[in-house]
Order: sequence, then C-alpha cells, then structure tokens
Amino acid sequence: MDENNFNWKIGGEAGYGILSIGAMFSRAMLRAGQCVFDYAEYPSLIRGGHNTYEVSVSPKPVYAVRRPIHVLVALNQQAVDRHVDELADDAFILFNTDNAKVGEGVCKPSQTVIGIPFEELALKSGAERVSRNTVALGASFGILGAGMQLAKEVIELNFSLKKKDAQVAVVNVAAAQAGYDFVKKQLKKPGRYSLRIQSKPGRIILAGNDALAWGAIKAGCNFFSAYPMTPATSILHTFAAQAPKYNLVVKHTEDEISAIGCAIGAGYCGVRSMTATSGGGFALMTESLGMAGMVEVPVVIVESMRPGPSTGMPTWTGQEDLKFILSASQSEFPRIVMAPGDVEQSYQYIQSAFNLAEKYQSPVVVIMDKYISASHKSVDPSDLKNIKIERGQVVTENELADSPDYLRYVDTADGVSPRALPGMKGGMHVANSDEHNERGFSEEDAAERARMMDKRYKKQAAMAKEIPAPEIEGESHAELTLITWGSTRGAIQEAVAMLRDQGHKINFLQIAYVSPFPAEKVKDVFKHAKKVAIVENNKTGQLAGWLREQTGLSPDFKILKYDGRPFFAHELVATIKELL
Amino acid sequence: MDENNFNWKIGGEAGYGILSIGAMFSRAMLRAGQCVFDYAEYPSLIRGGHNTYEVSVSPKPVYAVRRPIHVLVALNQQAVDRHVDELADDAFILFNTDNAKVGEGVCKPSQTVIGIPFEELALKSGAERVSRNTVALGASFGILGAGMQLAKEVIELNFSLKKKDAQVAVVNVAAAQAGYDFVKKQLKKPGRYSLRIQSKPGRIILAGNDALAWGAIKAGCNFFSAYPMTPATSILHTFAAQAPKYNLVVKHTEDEISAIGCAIGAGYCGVRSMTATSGGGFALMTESLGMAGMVEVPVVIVESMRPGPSTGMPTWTGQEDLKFILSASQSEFPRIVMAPGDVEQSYQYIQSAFNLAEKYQSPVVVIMDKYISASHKSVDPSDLKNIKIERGQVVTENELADSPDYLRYVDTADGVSPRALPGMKGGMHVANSDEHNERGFSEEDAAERARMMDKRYKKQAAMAKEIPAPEIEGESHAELTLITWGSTRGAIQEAVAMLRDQGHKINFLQIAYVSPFPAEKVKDVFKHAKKVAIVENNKTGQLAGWLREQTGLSPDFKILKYDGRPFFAHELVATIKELL
Amino acid sequence: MLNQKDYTSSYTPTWCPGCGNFSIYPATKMALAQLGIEPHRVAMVFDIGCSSNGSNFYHLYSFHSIHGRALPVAEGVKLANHSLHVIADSGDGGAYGEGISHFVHSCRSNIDMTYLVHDNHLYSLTKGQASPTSNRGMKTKSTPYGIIDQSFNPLATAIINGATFVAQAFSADIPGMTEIIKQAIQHRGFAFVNILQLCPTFNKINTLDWYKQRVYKLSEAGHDSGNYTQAVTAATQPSEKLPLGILYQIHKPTYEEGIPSLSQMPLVQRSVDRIDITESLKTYN
Amino acid sequence: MLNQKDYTSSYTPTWCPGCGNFSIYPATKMALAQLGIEPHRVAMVFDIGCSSNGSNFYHLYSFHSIHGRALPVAEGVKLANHSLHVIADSGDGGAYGEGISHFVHSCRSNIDMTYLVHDNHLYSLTKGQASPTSNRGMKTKSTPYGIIDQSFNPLATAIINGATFVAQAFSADIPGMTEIIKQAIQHRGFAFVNILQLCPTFNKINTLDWYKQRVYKLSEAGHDSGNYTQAVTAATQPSEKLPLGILYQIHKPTYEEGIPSLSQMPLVQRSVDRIDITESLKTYN
Ligand SMILES: Cc1ncc(C[n+]2csc(CCOP(=O)(O)OP(=O)(O)O)c2C)c(N)n1
Ligand SMILES: Cc1ncc(C[n+]2csc(CCOP(=O)(O)OP(=O)(O)O)c2C)c(N)n1
Ligand code: SF4
Ligand code: SF4
Ligand SMILES: [Mg+2]
Ligand SMILES: [Mg+2]
Repeated sequence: MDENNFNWKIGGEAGYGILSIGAMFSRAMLRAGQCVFDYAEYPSLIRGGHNTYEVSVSPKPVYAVRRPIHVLVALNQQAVDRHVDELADDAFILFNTDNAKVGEGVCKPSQTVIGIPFEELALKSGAERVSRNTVALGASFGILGAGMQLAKEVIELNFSLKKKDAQVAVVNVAAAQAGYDFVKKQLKKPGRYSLRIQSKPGRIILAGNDALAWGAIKAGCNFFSAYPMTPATSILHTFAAQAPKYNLVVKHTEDEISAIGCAIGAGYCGVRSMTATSGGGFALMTESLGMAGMVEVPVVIVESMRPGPSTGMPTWTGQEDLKFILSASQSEFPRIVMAPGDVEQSYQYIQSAFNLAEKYQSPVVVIMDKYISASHKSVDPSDLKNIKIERGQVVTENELADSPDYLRYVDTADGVSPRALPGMKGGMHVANSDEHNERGFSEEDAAERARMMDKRYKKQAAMAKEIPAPEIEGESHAELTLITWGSTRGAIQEAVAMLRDQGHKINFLQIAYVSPFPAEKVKDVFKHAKKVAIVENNKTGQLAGWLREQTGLSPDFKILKYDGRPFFAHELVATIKELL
Repeated sequence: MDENNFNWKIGGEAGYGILSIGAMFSRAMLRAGQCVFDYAEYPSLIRGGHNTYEVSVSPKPVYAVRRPIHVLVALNQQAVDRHVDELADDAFILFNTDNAKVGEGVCKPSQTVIGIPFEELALKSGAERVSRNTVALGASFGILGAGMQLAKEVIELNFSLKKKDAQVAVVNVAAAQAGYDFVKKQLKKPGRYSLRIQSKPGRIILAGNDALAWGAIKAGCNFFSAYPMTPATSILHTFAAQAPKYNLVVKHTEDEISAIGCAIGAGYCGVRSMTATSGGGFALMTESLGMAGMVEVPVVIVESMRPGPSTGMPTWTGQEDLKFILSASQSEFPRIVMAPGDVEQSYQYIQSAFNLAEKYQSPVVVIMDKYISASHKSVDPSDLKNIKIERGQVVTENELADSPDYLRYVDTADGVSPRALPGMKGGMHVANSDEHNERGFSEEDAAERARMMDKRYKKQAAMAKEIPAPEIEGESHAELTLITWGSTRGAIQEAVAMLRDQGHKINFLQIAYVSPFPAEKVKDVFKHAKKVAIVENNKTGQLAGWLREQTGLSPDFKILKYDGRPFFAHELVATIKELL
Repeated sequence: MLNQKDYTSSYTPTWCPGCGNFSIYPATKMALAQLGIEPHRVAMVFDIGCSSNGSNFYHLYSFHSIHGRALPVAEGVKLANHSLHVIADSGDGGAYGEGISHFVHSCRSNIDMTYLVHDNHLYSLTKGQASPTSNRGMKTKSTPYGIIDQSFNPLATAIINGATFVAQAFSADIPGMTEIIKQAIQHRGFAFVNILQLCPTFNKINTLDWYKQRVYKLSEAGHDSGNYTQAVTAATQPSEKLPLGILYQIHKPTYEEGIPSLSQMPLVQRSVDRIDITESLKTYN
Repeated sequence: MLNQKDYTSSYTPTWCPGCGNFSIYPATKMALAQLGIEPHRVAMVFDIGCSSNGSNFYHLYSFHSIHGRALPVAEGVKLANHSLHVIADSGDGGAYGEGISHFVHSCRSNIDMTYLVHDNHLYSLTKGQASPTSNRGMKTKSTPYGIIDQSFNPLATAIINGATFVAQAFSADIPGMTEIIKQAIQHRGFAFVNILQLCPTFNKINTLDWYKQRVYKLSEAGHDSGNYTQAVTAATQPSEKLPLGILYQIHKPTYEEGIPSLSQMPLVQRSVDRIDITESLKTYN
C-alpha cells in the first residue's frame, strides 16, 4: 500500500482542459496535506495536439516529477497509446470509452483498466461535454478513495476565480461526482494508491514563476515591463494582476526592446525594475543589456528558456541559452548571471538579484526554464527566505550640496560609483552609453578609456567576492559528483536519493551563480571528487564549456538531454549507474 | 638616407579635411610605386575633436601602421602637443603658424621644425581657408623632394570624384604648390626622408571593407541589405554605388532586424546575400541569426567591431565581440565564424564565406574591426585570390518531378539536405523556425527533436573538416609562439620581422576560422611551442577563453590592449621582449 | 482548374472550433485558385502566432519566420525573385506590436506583395494579452484593469505612409474576404488587408455580434477608393464604424520597378560565375 | 530667474558651423528657463546621432541612450518618477527608422513627455545616408541613384495614433521654435515636435532656401489645432507645403493618470521595506 505516494497523470487533446484540471488536482493534493510536484506537456497550439499533466504526490517533499505513473487518466486514444509505457506494473488506467479503447495485451494483467464514458457522464450530470475533465477529476478521487470533498473544493475555487456563474460550479461538481461514483462502482478491490487526508501544514503551491514574481514584489520591485513570451509570460500576468494592491507599475510594451528600455529608465531613476522574457525576446534585449552595463544602471532580466534554436519548441523545456546569456551584447562588461534550481530558490535568488543589481549598478540575468517556471511545487512558506534589502550606494542631496563637483562615474576601489538619481539637486550628469570619463562626458582618450574599462571590471572582482560559493550537497566521499545548474537540480536530488537507497553514494554541486564563476570552488570540487559528471538539458554541454573556459577542467562525463523534456530522475539513475 | 621608407602623419581638427587629405597622400605614395599602410583616428563627431591620419610608406609590403613618425604635419596646436612623442629623432615637423607654436625644448635639436602659414598660403593661392589641408599635402611633397606631379594628380582625381567644378581643383593645386615652394625654400639640407618615384607595379590601395565588398561582388553576392553603422558603413556605400553596374540589389533598411531579415529572405530564394553591421546592430540581428540557423538558410553577416560596451567609441578599434558572436542567439546551432587578418584575406575569405554558407545552409559571420575595415593597404591585384564558386546542394525541378516526396530537411550523412528554391515545381515545403521534421512541419516529438538537433550538428562536423586549419607563420623553433585573430595579424607580422632583425625567433598562428575551432591544430601548436602568448585587442582575452574552452589549454601570456587603439608593432616588440 | 486542395498540406489545422482563421485560410486559398496562381509560384511568409501556425497548413512555399519579422523576410524573397507572388501573413501582435516598424516602412516602399493581418485584437497564441488594436479599456491577461492606450490605427497609418492598396475584411464574411484578398494579390504594389478575425477562445469582447453591429460595406456606402481624403476619413472613424472593403487603391511604381538591376530578370536568375571586377579594381590605384 | 547657462554643461558643442542643432539647443534651454523648470527636475533622454551628441552639452539629468531607444528609456524614467519633466530627444533616423515602433506606441499611450525630433532628413553622424523623411529621389550615400520610397509622415502618423500635441518647428526660426517647445513641455500628454533641421554639411538639398520656399505658419493660416480633420489635412499636404506651429492639441488623460499606483506619489518614493505578501501567498493554498 502506497498511501499518499503516487504519481497521477492525465492526457488528452489540447482544448480538453488538461492544464486546468491538472492544476486543480495538484491543488487538491496540497489541500490533502501532501507534498506535490507537477509537470505539464502541451504543444504550442491552442487546440489540437496532445496535452498532459502529471502530479507526483508524497507526504515528503518531491523535488521533481516522478515516474512511473500509478494513475493514468486517458481522455483520448493518444493518451492511452503514448503513456502506457510510463505506467507502474500495478497502475490504474482510466480511459475514455467515448473515443478510445485499450486493446488486448496493451496493459499488463497486473494493471487495472477501467473504461469510463467521460463525456456521457458529463452530459448526464447537466454539464457540457467539455466537463469531461471534471468527470476525470472525480474519477481520480474515486481511485484514491478519499471522498469527494477536496475535489468539490477545488472545482468551486476554480470557477469562482474564473468569475463564472455559480451554476457552472454546481453542474461541474455533479459531473465530478458522477465520475467518482462510476469508479467506485467499478473498482473491485480498494485502490493500491490511496490518499489519506492529513491536517494541512500550511503549505502552498507555487510554480517557479510565481515564486519569482512574489520574491520580486517582496524585494520592492515595483516596476515591471515585458512583452509576453512563453514560458516567462505568467510573471507578467502575476505582476499585472497585483498592480493595484502592491502599487506596481506594469507595462506590456510593444516589444522586448521597449520592455528592457523602460526597465532601464526606471532603474536609472532608483526604482527596482525587472523585465522577463525567453530566448528570442532576450536576443532583442541584448543591445540594451550592454547599455545597462555601460551606463551602470541596475536592472533585472529574467530569461526563462525553452528549446531552440529560433522559435523552436515554445512550450517545452531546455537549458540552451546559458552561453548566449553569458556573452550577450557587444564588447565586455561585468554582469551577474544566476540560475535558481527550484521554487524556493526562485523566490530567494530573485531578491538577491535586486540587491546585487543595485549594489553593483549592473544588469543581473536570472535564468529560468520552462520546467522550473511552470511546474508547481508545494512549499512550506517558512522555506521562502526573505533577504535583507540592500540598495547600494546612492548619494543624498545633502552630500551633493557639500561636494558640488559630483562625479557620476568616480573611479573607486571596488569600481562602484555612488549614484545620483534624477531629481536630486546637484547630481546632474550624463548617463552615457558612449565611453565616458568620471563625469559622464563622452571620452575617447586612450588612458581614460582603459581606466574606465578597468573601473567597470573592478566591480566584477567585488561581485565575485560577494556571491556565495556553491556547496556540495548529498553524500560525502561520493563515487560520483554531479555538477549542474538550474532546474535540473530537482531531478538530481531525486536521483541521488534513489541511488542512495540502492547503495550508491552520489553528491552534487548546483552552480546557482554562474557568473562571475566560482572557479576556485569548482577547482576544489574537482580536486576532491572521484569522478565528475556534468548534467545539462542541452546538446553541447554549455556549463561544461564555461567551466572549462574558467578552470581548464573537463568533467569525466557529460550527461546531456536535448529533446525538449526535462531530466527524469529514473533516467538519471539509469545513466549514472552505467557510469559507476 | 631612408629613401621611400618613412611614416607620415597629419593631425588637425575635425572639419580640417584630415581624412580626405590623408587618403590622397596614401594614394600618391601608391602611385609613386610604394607600398602603403594607413590608419586614421577621429572621434565620433562630425566637427570638433582631433583627427589624425598616418601613412607608412616603404618599397616593400607594410603590414600595419608603423612608428615612429618621420614627417608630422600639425595643422593645429593639438597636433603638435599630442604627437610630438611619436616622432623619430630626426623627424620633420611642419606646424601651422596660423594657430600653433612649437615651444622651446618641445622638439629635439635633431628634429627639423618648419612653421608654415597653411591658411595664409591657401588664401593667397586663391583657395579658401579649408584648403589648408592641400597646402599641407604640397608641403609634405616639398619635404620628400619628389616634385609636385603626383600631388597634383591626386588633387585633381579627388575633386573630379567629388564632381567639383574644375576651377576648384586648379586653385587647390596652386595651394599645394604654395606649400611645396614654401618648404623647399625653408629646407636647409635635403630631407632625410625622401621619395623616389618608381615605375608603378600595378598595385592598388584598398581598405579592408573595400576588399571585402569586392570579394563579395566577385563571389556573386548580388543582394545586400544593411543599416549604416560605423565601421561597417562603407560596405553599404560600395555596394550602393556599384548596384547598376553589377546588377545588385541594395537596400538600406529601416533597422538591422529588417536588414538581416531581407538577407535571409533572399538567401532562402537562392541568391547570395549579405548584411553588414557593427556590434550594436549585430545585437539586434541575433534573433534572426538563430532563425537562419534553424531554417537552414545561407546568409553572410559582416560584423565590424568597435570598442564597447554599448555605443562605446564608435570610430575606434577593438576586438571585443568574439564571444558574443560565437554564442549569439538562443539555443545551439552550428555556425561558421571567420576573421580575416588583412586586406587580401578580406577579399579571399568573404568568397569562401559564401561557399560555406551555401554548402552548409548556414549563417556565416565574418568578423572585421575598425582597424582592418578602414585602414588602406596597397596590394598587388594578383594577391587577391579568387575562390572557385561552390553553390551547395540544390535540387532541380527534374529531380523533384522524379521523386515527388521531397523532404526539405532530409536527414543525411553530413546533415546537409538539398534545397528546393521557391518557384520550383514540386519543391513546396515549410521553411520552419519551429523545430520541425524532415518535411518541415512543426514537430515536438522527443525523438524527432533530438534527431533534428543531431542532423544540424552533423553539419558542424562537416564544416570542421572542410575549413582549412591555421598555419604557423614566421620562424621555426621559435622562442615564443603568438596566437591571434583578425586585424592584429598585421602588427604581429611587423613585430616578428623587427624581432627577427634583433635576433629573436618568434612565430605566430592566426586563427582565421574561429568556429568551428581548429582544436587539434591548436593543441599541436601548444605541444611544439616553447611558450605561447595570445595577442588580442580586448580586455578579457576572448580568444584565449574560447581556446581554453575548446582545448583546456591556457597560454603562458596574454597580451591584451583595450584602449580603442590597435596594437602598434613597436609596442608589441617591447612587450614581447619583456616576456622572452 | 486549381482549387483549394492544391494549396492544402497534409497537416491538420489546429485552430479552435469557431476560430476566424478557419475562414481566412480557405478564403486565401480560393483567392489563389481563382487567380490561377500555381502553388509553387507562391511564397507565403508567416509570423509566429495562432494565425501563423497556418504555415503548416498551406501547400506552397511556406516560410514560418519569427515573431514580427514576416515582412523583412518577404521583402528579401520578393527582391530575390520578383516573379513570385509573395504574401506576408501575420497576427495583429506580430504586425502592429513586434513588427510595426516593418509595416510602416513596407508601406513607404510600395513593394509588390500582399500583407494579410489576422486582427483578432489580441495575442492569442500566448493566451490572451492586449494587442495594439485591442480596444481601450479592454481587460486582458496583461491589462487586467483595462488598456490605457488608444488603439493603433493600421488602416490610416498605411494610407498616409504610402501603401497603394489598403483594405479591411472580416473573417465571418468569406465571400467578401475572398474577393478582397484576390484584389490584393492582383494589385501591383504593397497591398495591405486588415482582417477582423474572431477568436472565440480568448476574445469575448469582439465577438461576431459585436462586429455585426459595427461593420459596413464601403461598396454600399458609395466610397471612392481612389480618393485619398475619403480613404483617410473612412480609416479614421470611431470604432463604432468598421468599414469593409477597399479603402484606398492607387497605382504607383513599385519598389522593384525602381531598381534597374531587376528590370531584365529576377535576381536569382543572374549567373554568379565569371563576374569580372578587374576594371573596377583598377580604379583603386 | 533661470537662464540658458543653467542648462549648459562645460562640454563644448561639436556641431558643424551652421548646424541647425546650434539653434535647437538654445531654444530648448530657453524654453526650460522661461518655464522656470530647474535643471535637476529635467530628465532628457537622447538617442545616438549628431543631434544626440547634445547629451554632453546640457546640464541636467542627461541620458545618452542607444540608437532608436530614447523613448523606451524616457518612458521608464517618467513612470518611475512622474514628478520629473521628461524630454526625449532624437534625430530623424533614430526616431523614424530604428525607433519608429516606440514612436507610434508612445503616441498611443499619451504618456506625459516631450519628444523633440531633429529632422534633418538624413543620417548625419554616419555621414549622410537616407533617412525615412528624406525626400523621394534624393541621392545619398546609401541611395546614390535616388530614394525609391515615399517619405515617412511623422506628423500625420502621430495625430492618427493618439498623440495629443503634434507640432512642427524649424531650426532657423529660434523664437518660433522656442515657443513651440515651451508649449510642448507644458502640455500634459505626449507632445511631439518635429523640428525641421538644417544640416549644412551633408544635406545640400533641404537648405535654408529650400525650406524658406515651403514653410508657412499655421497661426497665420487660420489653423484650428483643436480640429482633428484640419490637423490631419495640414499634416498630409504635399511636401511643397511645410506647416510650422501646433497642428493638433487636445486634452486627454495621460498614461500615468491611468495607473492607480501612481495617483499618490511617484513610484520612486515608495518604500521597498516591509512589503507584506503573506496574505497573498496564502491564496496559493
Ligand atoms: C521575440 C518574440 N517575442 C514573443 C514571442 C511570443 N509570442 C508568440 S506569438 C505572440 C503574439 C501572438 O499574437 P498575434 O501576433 O496577434 O497572433 P495570434 O496568436 O493572435 O494569431 C507572441 C507574443 C515570440 N515568439 N517571439
Ligand atoms: C543599433 C545601431 N545601429 C546603427 C548605429 C549607427 N548610427 C549612429 S547615429 C545613426 C543615425 C543618425 O541619424 P539621425 O538619427 O537622423 O541623427 P543625426 O545624426 O542626423 O542627427 C546611426 C545609423 C548605431 N549607433 N546603433
Ligand atoms: S485561441 Fe483564438 S485565434 Fe487562436 S486558434 Fe483559438 S480561436 Fe483561433
Ligand atoms: S553633420 Fe549636419 S547634423 Fe551633424 S553636426 Fe554637422 S551640420 Fe549638424
Ligand atoms: Mg492576434
Ligand atoms: Mg538626422
């Protein structure tokens, strides 16, 4: 009996409401007191194509989506055909008798197959055909044997958030009930995978983008300008929705160039500003990124990656933009690049992004990807760490009055020159994208030029000192050390635990602050590691390349995946075992 | 006596016509049968600021601008003050008595100082004050003792090209004559630096951008779209001027995004197309660069660098965009990046760029910089090598008729899929920026995705095989091996020769094809080199970083310069001697 | 005789039931078929968006470019091979947001191509944010408290900046739309059609009913499409009045006609072999 | 009393003798002085170009941004601190070429700022290529055989897309220009001034004489700047008639006024400390 420990998946056509019902299921599990991690797959189409949503449930934290699937709800034939291989030997398959069948021999005898007329049940309950997904929710609860209460709750919540008529919720609850009852009737023995509702420990459920948006709001970011682009768009939605409540200015601009331009203008004025996009939009921002570097304006740019090149696979995941981000924009200037590895880190690191941006008057790029941006994870609010706000050096009007010869770009020991903000009496200067002298005037003298390059690079040294070095996690004296970045963290955490259970000692280093690069720490890790493998969601091993550039070192292995899907822990386990 | 072996420099205010008179002097030296290399400095302003133009003259090839200066024409005080340190001990200084003076002790007794009332002489000759530069030309010829004939020729040529009234040329010739006569009268002993006119060996004088533009035209590039940006703009001017004669289509587009978009559209149709810009414009092109990579369209992009970050120093030089170019655009796709090192290479490599672009259906970036783009060098037309045109695989309508199931992105051994061009019967397909299958349809299946990534990367392997490996030049058994890229080649050639004369054996490797990187060759060079130094015109050692990423190797030394100026051979000699 | 099927690929359209794209798609194919233009003579360059997913559904030279950049690619295609019929196809987001610069400048150039904009007043593929043509006050995912900006006026912008064919069609009127697209394709010069498009999934404001109360046919209103002032007036009405039909059409030399190098043959037909630059190089002496 | 010197930096202007920028510069400073706006209350965001080299010459909060992007930066400045007077300043190349998208969309937003475009019909800092406002047929370094495109119409484009103050000035008329800039700065909303600017160095076509034969004052022509139709008509005349003065001015809520978060104080004045999101997070349960 795996009480409260199962992986649920629903699949069907785009337009079947897979994403919304999946999110409702996740939420219901959270409300049942469980830990949750979910993951959805859908093509870049509004209709057509195949959608799935899977939710891994456990009383203990889940760090990544888990396989095999224990309960599969197949709303059409494709959902049967595509996912039958992902099932546990004792899985439950609920398939749609209205449009699919499960042929003989398709499932194992140990698996339980239940045909359900999802659409018929929806119609019978007074709902419309589209409520097949709500029927599926009820049916899933039927399998789990935990009553209908939570299903009802999330259905009602869903329709009230969407501001739908109360009657809509009523018929949908009825539809869910029909599904529930149908399964209950069919089920010969009690389900092997069951849910026991536990007292709610106050957990919440957040996608990485949610956590990041709220971390930013908490950090005082009140200016957000962006142009929609999957998988970054939901940050725009959250900011836009929260604007009146938190006194935010949110601008959906005409393009990404304007988005970053606005954010830079706001940052220049002393406001904490941010923009968010994906690779294609970031490409359009690169010229302005360099402007921020040169003019020394704090700005935070979120780049949530998706597989490319070019338009690529907009709704899928990958970690393919690292090298682009590290050297984006012409010429050379220091920049901070960080990549949170999970929901908690997304919340926390975005706050430090604002501190660093202001302290070093520098652009900070926060790298996300579709997997971390869109997957929901249950978190304990107390694990959402708040960082002390540090606003960097800004002069006061009094100081300006005292020393009238204000030099905006004064050359200091750490390269940081105190800012005067527009509106301050006595602080007038040129904020200049041309090479400039300390005053900000355009300057082309050889010595001054070299000096200002050096001044800016002094900031890099200072950043490097401030940025926390990554830490080894997992077993000590490990047989293998994994090095990774970003969302791959979760699958690695899961894999390390699974391998531990199988008697293998593995540890890992997540490099969260990718630039400036923690070269000394990494060298040290290599020195002490038996073997090193780099794990990345791309084809060419971008972190491996950057690491080699920074340290001269090469890992023993590269574990790469570039099919648009995240690493799954069980895959990683299999791959790692081959390497041991 | 240094017959035909001297370095001439003129300096004055922007607006004094320094650039035009410098180019005329260069051309006159060429016509005197000499080899020439020139270099101009000027700020990003139309007026104001200080302009200079220097010309190194020798009967034997000159590979970079040389110092010290033997003849300085100072049209204002700044030109005296700034350049007095650059002079040879026996230099001639012609200064403008109308606005400058040479104070006592400013020049060495071994130097010859001649005050000339440039403006007065201009006015007296019936020309306007602005003809002070023509007076300076004549005066320079007076020093060189080679008669006025060539000065007269280039003055007349200049005004006829500018379509000026014949009378303008006449008074300017008179002004030059006045300068000439004035100096002749003043000169006590015959000049140490003299010019003997030799029979013209048919040499021509080209800036790197000229050579590149003509190489492209020769290679059949008949579509050019661009947005002006220093130092790439003169390519646009050349193409625009030659459009009717060579049946070119030249479009000055509304921005760089459109420039590359048009070039991609044309390349897709089977036309050899090119665009040219500098770093800021290239930033705007990065998104479309990835489109070319994904859709597999041949296109050639010239990126002529200038110092940054951001607007930086638009009219100065640097090699700061390498890493940006190598990883520009989101995700990963193969690309060819090459950096010619001199005028002859600019002419030759641009031709190979078109071959490679079409053979591998790939974007090719040709990196230039202000120094190579704008400096003129005398070349022997027979050293301008023509490359055989290879157009890559394109299907015919007959083939399409025979095999009706045309697959645009068919997966082949080398990853190259024969193209069908718009208009061909039977070749219809989707040229798709989405990930796609062999047919071109949008595709999100995991296996297909990975397969198409692999298909594209097979092309990289094929490119790497085709691209010529760099060769060591200079002395064998060298004490030191220099590794460099791009325009720095010239100063290194000069420095190696100077060091040879001083008894030092130095050799060098110019990496012209930077991506795919010739890792094996470079490893081999490291293996055999006593010591290795990388020479680059930037702060962070970008080639060094790329080399380390590709090979794990680090040079013993990095010789870096990032003040907006090119390397000068004498500086390199001094630096290298410290390392030996 | 050509028919719709000749332009139809094997890829099943993925638009939502009731989507206006399901009408624009056949209208475009019918226009091509009725004009007898063979599929391989058509290059159609798409943006990124719901509408541009159509790139997969057409059987012709289809180029699925990037967001906002259909026009530059289409321009390059036209200039490289002006014997092709070139159609650029975009959503309102791509056309008037990300890619508005190319729109204005293509109008100025009067390059001979057709520009079809699927104007559903929304960013639909990204699930419903404000577009430049969304009406003021509209609540969308990116403007949940209502749009502050005045909506962009594509028709008037095109007319005053040089487009020589400016029309508006409505996705719910397939015959009218087909006729307009036909005329646009036949027009020599930059022919721009703003197509008011229903998006039943995300746009719950600009519905069929909403449009029905506002659209009217220019042909029935005595409009003279050769008259600049009438055209500007028709294009600058308040949004309670949405003209359908050709607002403006004049004849002016096209961009290609202004390029001597294109007078004899398409660029792509010129041989690249044996180009002789010797004499030109000699002038650098 | 403020005067020009209060806005003058220690950097010597580097424009060519006779350059129209030498007139626009004092006119702008005089306008500010006469309005009594202290230098530190002004943020002026420049493009890249000859005109934008002016960023070095003003003594105020000067931001020398990148080519084509003065407006986005200026918008960010205004929204972050709407108590400032914000002026965006660009050449015609930056405004109507590289940056035209921002121009159209800023008009739509009616954000409260002044936009001064130095329209010398040329790319001058890059030494003389065609700009979007260069006249058809003009021979420039990038179009040595004449421009094919119709020139861009900034005035009409602004009017039809929502700018609430649209004017044209002439660099050779300093008093007229000063007055217009003053009114533009005083206007609440997006105030756009196209300044016809002489470039004696590169523009040998649009000379002082050329302009003198074409410019006329709207104020003397009985123009009603509150009348939309008159404004559009004045803006769409053939280029033989160049109106000077205010073509259009109306009063509409500004973009900032549409944002509740800005109603109490400028954004920059809000404290970032102790923002409490606990209750909001609880809704994710
Ligand atoms: C550079 C870039 N930015 C953003 C996106 C994300 N994106 C895809 S389609 C789209 C807008 C779709 O709106 P529209 O053009 O009106 O087409 P529709 O889906 O409404 O047909 C956006 C913003 C992108 N693909 N590329
Ligand atoms: C992205 C980018 N592209 C091109 C340039 C080069 N550039 C600098 S100024 C300029 C145009 C200048 O024209 P305009 O804006 O009219 O200003 P003007 O010099 O005429 O005052 C250009 C193309 C640049 N700096 N950045
Ligand atoms: S979301 Fe709207 S535009 Fe997109 S396919 Fe569905 S109905 Fe059509
Ligand atoms: S080139 Fe023209 S615009 Fe530039 S400073 Fe000189 S006159 Fe003025
Ligand atoms: Mg749309
Ligand atoms: Mg201009």
